[in-house]
Amino acid sequence: MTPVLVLSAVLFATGMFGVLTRRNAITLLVSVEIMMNAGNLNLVAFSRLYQPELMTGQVFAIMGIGIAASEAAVGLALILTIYRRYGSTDVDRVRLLRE
Amino acid sequence: MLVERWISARIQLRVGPRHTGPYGTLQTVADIVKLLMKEDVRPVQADAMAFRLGPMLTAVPAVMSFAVIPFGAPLIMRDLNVGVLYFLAVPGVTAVGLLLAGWASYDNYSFLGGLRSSAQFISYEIPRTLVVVGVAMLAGSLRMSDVLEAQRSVPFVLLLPLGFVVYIVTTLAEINRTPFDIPEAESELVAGYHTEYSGFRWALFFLAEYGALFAASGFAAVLFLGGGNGPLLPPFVWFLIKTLAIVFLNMWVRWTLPRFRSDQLMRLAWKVFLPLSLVNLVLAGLVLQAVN
Amino acid sequence: MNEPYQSDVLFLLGFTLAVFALPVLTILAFRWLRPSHPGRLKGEPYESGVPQASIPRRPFHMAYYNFALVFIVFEVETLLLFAIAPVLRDLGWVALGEVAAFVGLVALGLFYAWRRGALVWR
Amino acid sequence: MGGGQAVLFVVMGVAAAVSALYAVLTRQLLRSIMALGAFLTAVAVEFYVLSADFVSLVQIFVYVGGVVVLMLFALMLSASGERHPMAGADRAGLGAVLAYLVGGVLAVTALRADLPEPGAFPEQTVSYLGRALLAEQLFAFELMGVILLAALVTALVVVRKERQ
Repeated sequence: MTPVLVLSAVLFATGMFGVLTRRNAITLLVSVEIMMNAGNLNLVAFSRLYQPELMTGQVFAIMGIGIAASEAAVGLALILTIYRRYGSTDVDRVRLLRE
Repeated sequence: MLVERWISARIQLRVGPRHTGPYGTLQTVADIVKLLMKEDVRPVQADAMAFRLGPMLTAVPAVMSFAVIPFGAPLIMRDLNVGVLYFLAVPGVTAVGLLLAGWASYDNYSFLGGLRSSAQFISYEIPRTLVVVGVAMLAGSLRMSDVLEAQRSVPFVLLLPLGFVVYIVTTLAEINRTPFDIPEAESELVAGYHTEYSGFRWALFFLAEYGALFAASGFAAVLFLGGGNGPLLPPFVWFLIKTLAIVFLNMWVRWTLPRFRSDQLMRLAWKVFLPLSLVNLVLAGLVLQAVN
Repeated sequence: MNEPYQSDVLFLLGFTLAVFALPVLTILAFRWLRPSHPGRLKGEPYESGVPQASIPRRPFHMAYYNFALVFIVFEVETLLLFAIAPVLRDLGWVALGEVAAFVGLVALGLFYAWRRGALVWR
Repeated sequence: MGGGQAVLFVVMGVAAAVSALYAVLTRQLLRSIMALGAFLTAVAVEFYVLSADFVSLVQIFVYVGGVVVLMLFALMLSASGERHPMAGADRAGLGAVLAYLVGGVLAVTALRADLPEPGAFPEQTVSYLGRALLAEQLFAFELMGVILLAALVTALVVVRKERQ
């Protein structure tokens, strides 16, 4: 299972890299989704290791996917609203406009 | 496709294709050759990658969904543990293809057509999927062969008639066929998302539509009519008869009914079919308890 | 490890690749056979012969997003129902009651969106 | 892990990592979303390899057929793909060092962890999943319904506010 955990670490780092450096709100959301997937990968891997017949890890992975979907729905709603008001999905630009 | 043109001609009292080969049987071949030889035109401002990917992402899922359809007792490419879900999940990617194709073309009609098609697609996806949940409840499995096994005595259409009707109608809507073909309403949107496509790429959209039609009809035959189950004839023949009956029903509806308006269409999806599919779910639960 | 999962996923991957490859190869093969005369006029978007009225890169109705929004929420709910649907047959009334509570939540969501007017196409 | 499976896992893992990196680095929003779609598909395959077939299809259904579509809708409705050419990665060097430092710590922890060997896994995930959801995980199941309802209400309120 170690390779899975390493892969998940790499993906998580990539997502974090995106969150730290990008400024477009939609790309930020893309990066967050990458991080959440890294987490789900871990959950599924651990589901195989500990009490596989209880499926706890897989249940939590499904929950994770569901929560990521609702987060994307709310997040994009916010982004669209902000775009309508400020004409931009660039986080820095929006911050400038508000001051 | 040829058969569809014959049927459409018969219903609309026209003469169908009859010049190429005996009774026009070679018409389809001629069409394919013509499409392959046609020029591949791409608008200059189009996004090249999305323009190429769009038709692929609509056609490939349609073909891939055939992987889990049992064409007869042993004739199934792969009997997955989650075959039913696979059949519903994979064609869902089509919405991405529609949006991409519409956006990439850099054309107002295509853009609007792509948005409308995918909005319609996702709206009808929900009631369609919910109806299948009812079937999975009765079958007690998501594996295609188990679904067939559960219908050995009674096909599910008798237990869930409402579900069957909802499934058929939402499927029609999902693959953009009349009376639900607003997205490509010729009178308002030229040809919708595939306005800018020509030659083989256009043929891919066409293939996607027919592939999806046959796959969805075969799926309905398995889920509700018991697929290959039947007396005397071999399973494959029964499967074919049931599938073609549903395909014919589709074509008949297509060439008879007029088109809905897009607001009517969306209202229909959310305010009629979604509640109906919830009712179907409750009915399935009651049937389940009655059977136990 | 478990054999069935492995062979399933290998089959699905191979099938996907084949299905993807077929149209790509056809397009490439016929590249030499079909004519190609790109021209300025041909490269213009086709809008029934009328010159393009506006750039198709502009913000559009929020209504489309509304539908996508309601769609994704209901999709997750449907999938959760898919997870429990197969075992419902073997469990009793209690399980059915639990599922009924969940379906009630789904219906509540639908009712709210309906009252809110999110399901109206404008 | 067995031989064939290990190869498959590595190939899809590389595909996932590369598409994730592309999604994070590209300057075009459309490309970024498409790369996300490829990444999600690769992860779905990984789930299947790890014998989570149901989760894998949920991933395809909800993410590729749902979240990616949602993002494309948002992109098209805000149409910022062309009107505002996106800035590239900002403070890329510092961000990369920081992010991959965290990733490295995680990876080292994983390498040094003392994990048990994976045992046998049920042939049919679905029935176990369903039972778990209706028994041990019932709270999570009903909570999910509430969360989704809350998300629906919130998002509709946000979108609606703007219209008035």
